Amino acid sequence: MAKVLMKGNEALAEAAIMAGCRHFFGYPITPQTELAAYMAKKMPKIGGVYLQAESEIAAINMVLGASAAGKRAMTSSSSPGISLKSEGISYIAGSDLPAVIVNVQRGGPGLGGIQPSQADYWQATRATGHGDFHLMVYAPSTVQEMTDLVALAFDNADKYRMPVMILSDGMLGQMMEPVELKTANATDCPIEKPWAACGHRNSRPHNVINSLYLTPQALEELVKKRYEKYEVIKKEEQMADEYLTDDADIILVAYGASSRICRTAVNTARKEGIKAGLIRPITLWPYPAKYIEKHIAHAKAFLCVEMSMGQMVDDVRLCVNGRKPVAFYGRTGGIIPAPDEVLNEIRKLTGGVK
Amino acid sequence: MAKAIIDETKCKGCGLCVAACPRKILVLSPDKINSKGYRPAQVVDQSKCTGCASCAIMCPDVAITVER
Amino acid sequence: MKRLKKIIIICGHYGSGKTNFAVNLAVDLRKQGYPVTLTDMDIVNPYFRSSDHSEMLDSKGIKVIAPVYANTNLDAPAIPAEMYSAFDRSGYSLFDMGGDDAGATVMGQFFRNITGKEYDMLYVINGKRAMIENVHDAAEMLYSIESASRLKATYIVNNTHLKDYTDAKTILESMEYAEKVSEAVNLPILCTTYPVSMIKEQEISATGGIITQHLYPVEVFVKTPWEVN
Amino acid sequence: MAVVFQKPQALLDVPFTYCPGCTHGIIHRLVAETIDELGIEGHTVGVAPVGCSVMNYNFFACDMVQAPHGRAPAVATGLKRAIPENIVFTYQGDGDLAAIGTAETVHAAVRGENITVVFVNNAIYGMTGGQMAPTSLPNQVTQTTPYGRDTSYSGHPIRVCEMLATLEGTALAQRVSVDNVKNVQNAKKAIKKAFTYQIEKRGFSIVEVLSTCPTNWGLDAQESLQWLRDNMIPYYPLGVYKDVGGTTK
Amino acid sequence: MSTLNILLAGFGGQGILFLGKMAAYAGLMDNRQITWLPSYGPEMRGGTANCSVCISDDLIGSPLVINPDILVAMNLPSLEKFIDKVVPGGTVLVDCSIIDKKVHREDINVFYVPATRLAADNGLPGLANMIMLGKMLKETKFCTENALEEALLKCVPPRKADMMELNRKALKIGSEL
Repeated sequence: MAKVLMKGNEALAEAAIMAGCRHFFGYPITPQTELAAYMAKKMPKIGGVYLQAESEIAAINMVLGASAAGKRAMTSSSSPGISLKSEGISYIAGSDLPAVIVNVQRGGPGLGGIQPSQADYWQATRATGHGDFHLMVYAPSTVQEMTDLVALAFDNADKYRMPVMILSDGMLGQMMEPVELKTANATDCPIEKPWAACGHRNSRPHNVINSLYLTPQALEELVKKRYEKYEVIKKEEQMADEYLTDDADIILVAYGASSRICRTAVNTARKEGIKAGLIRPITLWPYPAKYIEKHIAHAKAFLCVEMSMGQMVDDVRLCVNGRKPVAFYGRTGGIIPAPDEVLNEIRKLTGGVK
Repeated sequence: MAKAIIDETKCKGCGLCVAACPRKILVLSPDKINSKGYRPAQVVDQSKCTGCASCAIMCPDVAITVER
Repeated sequence: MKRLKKIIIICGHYGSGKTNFAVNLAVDLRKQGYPVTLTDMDIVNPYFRSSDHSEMLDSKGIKVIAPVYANTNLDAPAIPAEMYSAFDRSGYSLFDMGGDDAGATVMGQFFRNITGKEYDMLYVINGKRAMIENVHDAAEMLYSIESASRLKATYIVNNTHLKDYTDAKTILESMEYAEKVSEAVNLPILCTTYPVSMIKEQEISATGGIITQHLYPVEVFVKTPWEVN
Repeated sequence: MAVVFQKPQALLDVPFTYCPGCTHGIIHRLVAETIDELGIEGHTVGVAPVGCSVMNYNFFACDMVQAPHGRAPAVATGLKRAIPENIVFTYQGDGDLAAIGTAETVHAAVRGENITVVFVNNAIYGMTGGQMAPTSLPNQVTQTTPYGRDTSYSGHPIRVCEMLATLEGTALAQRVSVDNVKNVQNAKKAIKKAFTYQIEKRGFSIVEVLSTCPTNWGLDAQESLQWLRDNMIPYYPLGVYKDVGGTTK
Repeated sequence: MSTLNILLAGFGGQGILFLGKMAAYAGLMDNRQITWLPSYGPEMRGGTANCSVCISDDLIGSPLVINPDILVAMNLPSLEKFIDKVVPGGTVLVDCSIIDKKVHREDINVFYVPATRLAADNGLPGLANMIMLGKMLKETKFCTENALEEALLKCVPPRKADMMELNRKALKIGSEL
């Protein structure tokens, strides 16, 4: 298919439709609103459902309902809205329901601002709601990847029966790039869902979707079973992209928009004769530890760059586990770090600048 | 002849049926104690039962079946 | 200690030690050879309740009746119909009411089951428990419990303690507090308890004070998980 | 002799875990009888709330989804939009529907969401042990209004049916009670009408059922019904507050 | 030069984002890598608006243009904000019907285009942006002429087909200056 120019938010929406999503429940918030607007325009034409909920809380629970009925369902929001959705996300995880949730991150805390940010990393990977559970988290860095990862997110949500998040940011949501939309023939229920609460038609016992378990023992057993599944995911689903890492002395680690900045900085550093490279995590949970592990022996130092005060750097340090220095550089509040600033940090690590 | 049949295992002895019966033929058992140690409702004079099902309509535990 | 009626209702401010006292009394009465039933009426507190000790009580031959969802993950306060049976059982029937008037309200629905029957209602107090350390507050609490449960207390149980910090002095000094409460609400004191694993009776006399109340040794059953053994 | 009254098929053969005399059981039965009579069990999905009836998914024989506190109308919206050929109902208490879930309730009605809401109002929080509900009466003593609900301080009770009747999307808003045989029979008719309206795609239907809480009211089962009659019905008059009318069945 | 970084800046309502979209599409039609990134204040209209466009033969790293090769400035605050960021040897287009200030840098090529006035004089209200684009094509050859025509077809929606000729006219005015 020919390439077309699309905004990240539009690309996410179109990709979801192509992945078979016919149920989208949203609530406007900058900078993700185009996604909802795109769905509102497109869904009625293809027999799908776009519904503007009365709040983010209602939207995520509508997703819970549609997913419980066995359909591919999605919602999207930006940082403050994700905080509101966290209750529903916990219930979805606790009920073993698939769902795709998009966070087009903006600056925080509180109302913060509408400029791009990556300050919801902890929220996405550590505690998107109460209780012991994980989401799979994908971090696209190009508009093309926004589309590719949405399809994967729906597939894995169904496969593992769990919520999956696309953790994007305002820059990726708002920017345009050429996109090749891969034709897909997915339906809104591509796999058998014998567990779905869609009316038993007098042909099976009633299905119950719930997250309440009467005894602590039963609850512990179920949570442990879920964690066994998480172990499989950790083994099977780690994804990262590497750029000039094979001979690198300084390895940058960055995801999403900041990885784009880092790529430019790496190129400039190479021109200066500094052997810099970049690991770009695509899955944030499971964290792509094996990609970092490969390079611990030869790298002299790691530099984690984020649009936050330093959140993913925790995971980099857990992987490196003290074997090599791990430095951090970040801007926050909606400010995107400039390639020059990152280059400066690279120079500092190589001893080029005192 | 009508009949109200009370399932003693489901009856919780709340007495709502006793109050609802227009013929006043239900009581919480004065002498019988069920397996869980409390007094279930019972029909004292089945012959007076009209099968109106008032008892069953007010029973919160669906413990009463009525035949007519 | 005075002989009590066959129906014994134990009430008090939550955290005063009602449950621990109820469990001790149940074990004690059972040791004396009576059939004993202990009904956990506490639908208010999810933790530290008499039905937590069901296994131990069971092994001693004490019948325990608990709310439907006691010791589960659900906090729905469902009362099982079996609770009606507690008013009809042979031997002693103890009711561990939930704390405060909230716990006492649950008893309200059993009003008809208890009318015409003789009972003792023991008001458990703890002079070291915040919110009832003041005599006036302790009296107020009893009145609200009595009106919610539609029953009248018959004795005071002085269960003053400070958990691990309880010593002979705590016990001795509490007697004055108990007497003041007794005077305020016009009820006799049944006993003053002391934790037998921590304090010997002689230690209390050795403080030099005058023991004016019947001393009742209690085991500490209600424990946090890290206090076990 | 013929059986004239028995347990409906849409109730599983599981004993209710409610307190003796709690009228949840009557209301469950009315919903189940309705499902039986309309022959819709196989394509009905119920949504359970958070509250004493949280476990009603164990009692109803149709498919069930348990919702977060207050979110049942949103969950039901998602279900209904996903499987519109099915009948979707929520079963909610006063805290769930009229406090934490007010927005979800009002907006489901605003949208004319084609779902049925069974709203059980007993003027108190049962599950957490007798605290003030949005529908607690003026001067009612609860755990969190120990001196009686002072409306100048804690606000006034919500009359849900009256409020929802003002909305275009509401097809049926009716308040009923289960305090005596006649009222139970009326309640049944209202619930059946609400489900029928959904089948006829008329929009949002709600039946508010005045109910009891012997345990937290501190009254026995019969006293509780009397308390309902003496205190709740005067404040929450029974009746039809909105009915688009002309049902074909 | 493998990557061309373009920064377009002005008030909201001047068609800055559309100008960027045209430039980006033109790059796409030439089969090159491109990115388009808007930046605006919380207010949707009337505030400052700017837009980063990158056109490259390789994968584009940062889509955010900090040091532009080409700057199009359509109001004074934009010119003052970005003029020192332009790379040496870069090109700056100034709408001199709105900005009466001169640029003092010697190491860059500056073109003063009275785009807003020309648009008004030629009955092309709101198309000063296209006049600037025509001039930008002439001075930088950032894309092929054919690509720009194709971009126009992509960017002007069919329901506004009557706008097509007006846009072409504005581009022509710019490219002939």
